[in-house]
Amino acid sequence: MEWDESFEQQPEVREADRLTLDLDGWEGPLDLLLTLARTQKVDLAKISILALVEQYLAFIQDAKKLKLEIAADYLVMAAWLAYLKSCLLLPRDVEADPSPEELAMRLQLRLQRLSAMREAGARLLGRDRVGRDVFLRGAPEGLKVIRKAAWQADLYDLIAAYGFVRARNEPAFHVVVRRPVMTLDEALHRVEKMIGARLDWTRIEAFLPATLDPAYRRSALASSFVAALELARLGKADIAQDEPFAPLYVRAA
Amino acid sequence: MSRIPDHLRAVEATLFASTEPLSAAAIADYVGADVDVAAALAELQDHYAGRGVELVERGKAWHFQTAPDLASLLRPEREESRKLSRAAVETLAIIAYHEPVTRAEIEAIRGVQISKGTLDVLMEAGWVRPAGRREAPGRPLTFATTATFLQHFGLASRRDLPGIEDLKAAGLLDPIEAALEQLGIGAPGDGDELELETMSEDD
Amino acid sequence: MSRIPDHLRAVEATLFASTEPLSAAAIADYVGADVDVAAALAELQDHYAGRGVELVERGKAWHFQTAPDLASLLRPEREESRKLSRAAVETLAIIAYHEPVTRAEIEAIRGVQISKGTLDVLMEAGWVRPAGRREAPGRPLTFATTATFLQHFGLASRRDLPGIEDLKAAGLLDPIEAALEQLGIGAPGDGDELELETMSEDD
Repeated sequence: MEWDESFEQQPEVREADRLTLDLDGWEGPLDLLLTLARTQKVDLAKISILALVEQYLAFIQDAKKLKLEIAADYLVMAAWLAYLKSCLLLPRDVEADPSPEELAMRLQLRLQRLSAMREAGARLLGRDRVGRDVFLRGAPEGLKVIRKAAWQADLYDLIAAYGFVRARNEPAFHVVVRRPVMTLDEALHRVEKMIGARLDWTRIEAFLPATLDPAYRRSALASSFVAALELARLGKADIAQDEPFAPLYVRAA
Repeated sequence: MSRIPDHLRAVEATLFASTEPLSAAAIADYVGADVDVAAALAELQDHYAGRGVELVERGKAWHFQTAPDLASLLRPEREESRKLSRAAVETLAIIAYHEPVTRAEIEAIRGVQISKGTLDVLMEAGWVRPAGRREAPGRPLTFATTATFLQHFGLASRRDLPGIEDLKAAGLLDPIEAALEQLGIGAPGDGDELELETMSEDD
Repeated sequence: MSRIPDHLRAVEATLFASTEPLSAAAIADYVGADVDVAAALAELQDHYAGRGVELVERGKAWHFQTAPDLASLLRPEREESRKLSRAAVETLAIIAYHEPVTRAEIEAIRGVQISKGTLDVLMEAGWVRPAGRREAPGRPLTFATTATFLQHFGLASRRDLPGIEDLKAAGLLDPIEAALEQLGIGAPGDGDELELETMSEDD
């Protein structure tokens, strides 16, 4: 197995001003927190958790401003940190169990542990590795077989084979992700209300809700079209189209 | 320990790591044109003479080889250990996970018939044994794994085999779906059927 | 040229000819039980130190390999590197420094779920293996590193893992609960609801 050299050369500590707002680059919120903590340029044992919380919340705020999609786990972490921040700032509640200081300490310990393992991984990769830095004999003659099973297979072969058999013979479950849709009822209600407020011919697209999700937009368009047909059938709306595939106009009848 | 000159070390390592005999010119490509490869080869040959490994020249190409008088240590031609067939590994895995298990049950789980030779190979390897008859119509013979099996695969007990959940988490239950995806038979496109879905939901 | 003792020649030849690292016991199988293999290994190691090829011990098994400082000469020019993800590197480090360790423990340290395929890749490389079950609720499977791992990364044993003594001394290999107790904060068992959730990994 060879390694991705580009990973190894990746600088471990990135500067605060070079932090991009690309959340895809992080291995989860803890990873993001650790990178932010590094920018404080002090030993992890001495970082200010309060400052770190501020950094994280500001980062998420910036991401939101740019309308970046933020995975739920980052938002959960943001909520938890906001809670921690308020606990740390409020007058001390002696009854609080666990104390905010303990919560902060836990976070710090977790960051230290993740950081330690990340460094350990980098140091492992940097060792003299077989096939990259040191090489075994290229053409060993091979020894005669002594007390060795005539048949070769290892544990990985075995469990991988079992996984394969099970996967082959069990019906595959396909989970259909529920796509956001606009129901016909919803569209009827919406279009009826909106044509009531407009006097002139209006393109059907104007009845669609503002959305960035193309799948939802398609659904809304389809449902609104069917809704317009239904309203026309009931004599509540007129529909006009100059030619096939030309823009479709709707107005109150 | 005695540190030897770097050019000698380089020639030695190059010959050791090479998968085939190397000419002096080929060695120079690795160690640099400024090295007197012929002199280095002569020096190394002298150093290794009388050791367990010798540096020999065959038709202008050089390689290390085991001293001829020690050849009895080496692997005789074609007595290599053979790799277990895919069918055998699968059968062994099913026995290990389900023992005691009958042949019909193994076939049901594999979804493929097993040939007589497959079980024979596993028994010959000492990994599988007959484990009594099932009290069922026909009284079929059952099979189970042996202590040798556990030893060979480094398991303290059968309970140390990863469970289905572990396999799933490790991605070992995915090969089929992954294969389908590679063939491009993956998720349905998000084209026209979207409208159909939308409408049928409202009917 | 200097003829060396036959038992030394035999051990040297055995290691040169072997396709895999050999334990002292395995070497004795070839050269005879009357040979003091340990002494022969020490003598050979001493002889080869400073040469282009060295004798090294990795996880109780011995093999010859080229000297690390010659890497630049021997490294293949077109290195076709298979991508090992950051997740895989971290997971490998966590297993190596904490073994035996469960999946949940790995996830707790990384703060994300292990995506499918991460452990699979490490097992397929032969660096990680299932290592029995933890005697705890749910009997979770544990993972540990292999001799192949030690060999690949040039470690005589896990004690040679870079910085492991410092990490141990700093308590960084202990669970968080233990560290809190040491600091005099919190009581054991009150931690559950404080753990940040293990987040799902998207990659």
